[in-house]
Amino acid sequence: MARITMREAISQALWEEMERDPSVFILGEEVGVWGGTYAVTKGFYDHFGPERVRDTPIAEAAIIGGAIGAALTGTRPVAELMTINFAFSAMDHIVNEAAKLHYMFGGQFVLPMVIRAVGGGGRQLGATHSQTPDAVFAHFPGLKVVAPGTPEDAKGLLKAAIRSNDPVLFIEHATLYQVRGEVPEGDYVIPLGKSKVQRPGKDVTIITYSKMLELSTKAADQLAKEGIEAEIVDLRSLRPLDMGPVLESFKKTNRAVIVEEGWRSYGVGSEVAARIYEEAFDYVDAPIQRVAQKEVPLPYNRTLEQMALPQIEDIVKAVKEVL
Amino acid sequence: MARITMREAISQALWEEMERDPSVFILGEEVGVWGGTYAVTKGFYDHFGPERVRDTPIAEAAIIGGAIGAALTGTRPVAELMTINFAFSAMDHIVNEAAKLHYMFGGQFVLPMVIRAVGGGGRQLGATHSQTPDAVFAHFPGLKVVAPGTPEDAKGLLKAAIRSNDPVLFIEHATLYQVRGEVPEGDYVIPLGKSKVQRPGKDVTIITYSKMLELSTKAADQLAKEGIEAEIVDLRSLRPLDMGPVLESFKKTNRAVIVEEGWRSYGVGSEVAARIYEEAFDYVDAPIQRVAQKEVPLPYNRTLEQMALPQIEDIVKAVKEVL
Amino acid sequence: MKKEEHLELYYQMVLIRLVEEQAAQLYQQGKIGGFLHLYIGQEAVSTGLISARQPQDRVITAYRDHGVAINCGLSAREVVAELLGKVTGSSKGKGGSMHMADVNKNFWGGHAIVGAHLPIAAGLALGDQYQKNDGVTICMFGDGATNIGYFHEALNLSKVWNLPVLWVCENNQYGMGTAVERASAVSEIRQKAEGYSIPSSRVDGMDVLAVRKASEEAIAYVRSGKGPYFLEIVTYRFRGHSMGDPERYRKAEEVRQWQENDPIGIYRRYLVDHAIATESELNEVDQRANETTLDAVQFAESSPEPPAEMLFQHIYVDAD
Amino acid sequence: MKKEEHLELYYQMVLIRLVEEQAAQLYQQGKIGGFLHLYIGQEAVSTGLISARQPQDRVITAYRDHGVAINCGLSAREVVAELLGKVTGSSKGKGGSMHMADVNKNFWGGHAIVGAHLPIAAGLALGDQYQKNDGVTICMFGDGATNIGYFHEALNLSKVWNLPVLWVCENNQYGMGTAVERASAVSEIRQKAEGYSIPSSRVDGMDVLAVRKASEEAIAYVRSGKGPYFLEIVTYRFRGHSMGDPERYRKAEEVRQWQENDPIGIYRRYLVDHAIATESELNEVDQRANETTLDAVQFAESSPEPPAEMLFQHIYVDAD
Ligand SMILES: Cc1ncc(C[n+]2csc(CCOP(=O)(O)OP(=O)(O)O)c2C)c(N)n1
Ligand SMILES: Cc1ncc(C[n+]2csc(CCOP(=O)(O)OP(=O)(O)O)c2C)c(N)n1
Ligand SMILES: [Mg+2]
Ligand SMILES: [Mg+2]
Repeated sequence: MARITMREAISQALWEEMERDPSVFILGEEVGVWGGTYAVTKGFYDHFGPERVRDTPIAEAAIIGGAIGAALTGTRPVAELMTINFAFSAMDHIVNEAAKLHYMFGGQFVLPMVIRAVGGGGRQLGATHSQTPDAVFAHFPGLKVVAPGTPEDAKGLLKAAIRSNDPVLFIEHATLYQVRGEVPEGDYVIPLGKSKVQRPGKDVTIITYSKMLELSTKAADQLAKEGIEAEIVDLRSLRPLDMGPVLESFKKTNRAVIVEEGWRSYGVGSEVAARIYEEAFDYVDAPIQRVAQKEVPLPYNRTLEQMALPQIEDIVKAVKEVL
Repeated sequence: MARITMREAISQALWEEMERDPSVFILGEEVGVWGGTYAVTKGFYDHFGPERVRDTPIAEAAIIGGAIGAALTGTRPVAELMTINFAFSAMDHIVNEAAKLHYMFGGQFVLPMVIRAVGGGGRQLGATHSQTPDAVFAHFPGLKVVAPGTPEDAKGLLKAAIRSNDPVLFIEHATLYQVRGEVPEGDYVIPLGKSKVQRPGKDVTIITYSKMLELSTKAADQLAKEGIEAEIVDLRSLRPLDMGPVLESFKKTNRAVIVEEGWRSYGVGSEVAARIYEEAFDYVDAPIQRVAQKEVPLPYNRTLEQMALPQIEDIVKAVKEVL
Repeated sequence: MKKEEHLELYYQMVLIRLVEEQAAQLYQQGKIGGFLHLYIGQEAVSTGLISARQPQDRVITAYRDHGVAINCGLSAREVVAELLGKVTGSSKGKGGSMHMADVNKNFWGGHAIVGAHLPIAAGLALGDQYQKNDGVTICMFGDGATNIGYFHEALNLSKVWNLPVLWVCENNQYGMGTAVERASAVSEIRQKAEGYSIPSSRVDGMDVLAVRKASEEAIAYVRSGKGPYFLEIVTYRFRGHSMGDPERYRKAEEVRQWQENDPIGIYRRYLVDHAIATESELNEVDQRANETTLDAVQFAESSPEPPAEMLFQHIYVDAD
Repeated sequence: MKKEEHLELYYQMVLIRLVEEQAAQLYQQGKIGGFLHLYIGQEAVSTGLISARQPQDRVITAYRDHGVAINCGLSAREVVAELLGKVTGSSKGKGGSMHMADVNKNFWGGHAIVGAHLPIAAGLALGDQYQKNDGVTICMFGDGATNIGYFHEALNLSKVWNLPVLWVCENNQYGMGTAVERASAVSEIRQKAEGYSIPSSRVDGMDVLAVRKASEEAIAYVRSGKGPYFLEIVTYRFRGHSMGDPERYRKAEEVRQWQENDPIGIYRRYLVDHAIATESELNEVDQRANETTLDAVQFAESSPEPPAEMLFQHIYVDAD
């Protein structure tokens, strides 16, 4: 096991898959000469060359559309959207093309492609550059949506995504890149669409993913000091959404808090809550709580921005609410 | 009261507002010479002229971006997207610009604009042309999302939307255009963001909106024959989402079925269910049921398409489940 | 060109016409749902164009795709069956009129969002470039599609990366009810190619041989590695945009004039005048096309619906 | 041009430079968050351009907007306060560096999504046309922005509708780390205007008077009702794309060469050489700009944060 950052984990996954399979290549804005806006692809251009690490014009529809077309020919493009906010500029290609072509043509079209996109708020980037609109993409059948919360998962899931024959939207969180964690040596793959218990506990189930895993863990640490043992289930994928470990945990704790960074309404929490009620109604001891972003476009001002984003205390408070 | 179709109701609202206020104008594909793909603006071009009924190129981002800019100058554009599926081609302008400009510039920018978009499946238009992605748009604070289910509401709400100073996405359902209903004489406005009991009942609450109001009503008719009295609450707006009448009804019936046409996961039903549990937990007598579209891109074949769409029997079955 | 080649082109054009006339009837009878966009009047465009391709050349187009499908080698049976939503259709009944495709014939659809297939076409060409294949991607689209952003991003990318793609604009004078000059800053669409330094030409789309010749040259240019090329093919659709078009936007007289330029009639006269084929030989071809069409309808009508379990098939390749 | 006008232009350029140098320091000190895109090196572009506008002419630009804001008449105080996220900032601290605006000064922002403001600019011009105002909308954007679909849709619409809009491309040679010729099919950006039959010209953006002259002509053209016009202004940014740019994509030598062409230095020499102003007069102007800058920083630092309740203000105009 090595202790590396999320950035390194993702970078390694890309690098190793490119070494392993010549049909894998990267395209996106500033992925090459610049080395990736978040330095994830630093050194790739020099090593793999301009054919396999392709800087694109600022043209998100062409990046995703181009990846779709290239995938149809049997290559395995990894398209990078500099941030997930720019996915809206390629929305049609993501939800109307990538998500539907396989189905619409009766299975003839196969699109082994990955869209990597960086999301999340908290860096004072203002309303258009700080979104966590993961639920929006997870709404569309045909797309797989993955959002890891640890370096280990990031590496294993990205490898799975690259080897998958389906279009995968792989959402990274900008403020997780520096976070370190243990990562197995060598090549390993984590299957897509599997939730995971990241921390065992018996009193309450916290369901979360991506950046909010970090906050939830800190909240759980605080709660532990008060003798409350929270079990944390990390969704890891939003579509397919694996409720297995969530329900298993909930049937044990009978209490749940769902923590997401995005807006509350029509978000991830509503879906998970609705499903728990549907599938474990008899186990519910208290109304499930949702912790989410306040429903405002994220402001630039640091204090206001932090007020809008979920905080550790919000999680602690919600847990106490359900106990 | 006159008995008119939804198409006529919408057409009247547009016409009357254009007569009333010269700052109102229409832009979109085929709204002029053609008379509107769904004939909603038939006769407008001849009456109001090409300046006020503007045929656009096929350029959805320019249609919505253009409407935003024109709204900023104090006019009241009503932009028509031929179908809501094409909203993805203008996604950035809808969710990153229209929804955020007022907030992001500290209240300086005011955007009195309406986006009319036709949605819904059931006409064998295939996966890209049959969507009901209403929840996706309702996820974004700053936007108002309205989706009427009756001619009366359509007329009153569209007038309110046009007079509103906020960007409103007004979703019409293609298979409702022929539906008739009573509409008050003369000018009237229905405030945005108010749910409404469309049918009183005491045994179960059906929460729905748009096209599914029609199906829910038919289901309620069937149930009535069996002595089950369903109360139907029509959301009418998805953002702001008015839970008042929903909760009032639920506290009476203690049982709810939520019916939407779109996909189940991360949809409207999950949000409404989550909120009922949060706000009326002690009143819940049975797990709330969601009736929604099967999670597949809608196929062309008629039988398969109908299998994927919610049917009256699905609603009846879900009601019986909660009773 | 050999006589058989001529007769084959003529046959394809007639077959497209007859299949679509049948389709119009099936639509009236309620057997076809959704939108039905007929290609009638434009047959010479795709027939001439696709006759110039090699098997390794990919073809992709918009929703007005029945003719293109047939030219790419899809059988009339698969086409009509898809229209009827049958499991024997080219997309197993899941795609319908707007989504015909056959990967084995290098025909990549049939796309319903205007212009959205242009970036995909750039990607197909990128895939070939990346894999060092010598195929050319032929991407067809309407005049109306040249006003959407996708067009711009795709053309720019194709030039910057020197992609082996042939952009083909079928300028049929209207995007739905909007005449080119009411929607486009330039009415000679090829002028748009100048903004990308992409060489271009313009050809009469009612003359199948002119189209074929221009296409051969354009494809050769692209295959030689010189990068993208832009071909504007001027044509006209004889029918409404789709079934049920009120056609308020053009005069009957205009339609009538263009119909006198029927590409099938023109070609037929050419073949007879140049003694390439006799009237009776051509009648035989007509007859054969007619039989193929009737057989296709019969096949499609008697084909089964897709089974219910197919609703949940093809969402993903990998089981989840 | 009167001497005071010259001195005013010079003052604005120096003020922009000094405010941004302060901003860079405030960023290093952690007082400014998010992205900070400096305009240093490009001051002559917006200074010359905006000096040519009338009050009824609207201005809209991208995220590299501090200079534009100052040229439009926003005070240095409001600009720096916005950078610090203070309630006294032009957007009440909610917008930050990328979202400066002042509707009363006809400055419509500051927009962070590349190219997305071009359709909005077309809409501003449409609003003026609709209301029969005689204003011209001046829309500024980078070279990189000309590759996104929004550019295409906006330019096409502006021509089709004959909108009173001046398209201004600030070609500073790079979009982030990507040189123009690596991202754009044409490296003279003005060539793109030909695809829309929009007349264009190209001007040296390091020469404020040249920019002003070209802008006056262009604005007059648009105001005369002849439709849109395209102006390419060639310039260079002396600093990284934003703070923290590793600048691996260009050579220090290249930057140095351009820096010798400092627009402020050039203009200063011009004013002295043509005996329009003396060195000591210009030093006084420098001094004044410096005081204004320091006052702005002081003002911003001592300004209050937006109150907590402002988080939920400005979501909607109408109460819901
Ligand atoms: C993005 C998008 N906007 C609008 C439509 C609706 N629509 C379908 S076809 C069409 C006209 C296209 O015209 P053109 O490209 O000239 O092709 P033609 O129909 O003439 O073959 C329109 C507006 C669509 N399918 N996609
Ligand atoms: C749609 C979109 N894609 C990507 C970005 C990230 N981005 C911000 S600035 C920029 C470069 C823009 O270059 P240019 O238009 O030349 O303007 P300059 O920065 O040189 O002033 C990029 C890629 C963005 N903000 N929006
Ligand atoms: Mg056309
Ligand atoms: Mg630039």
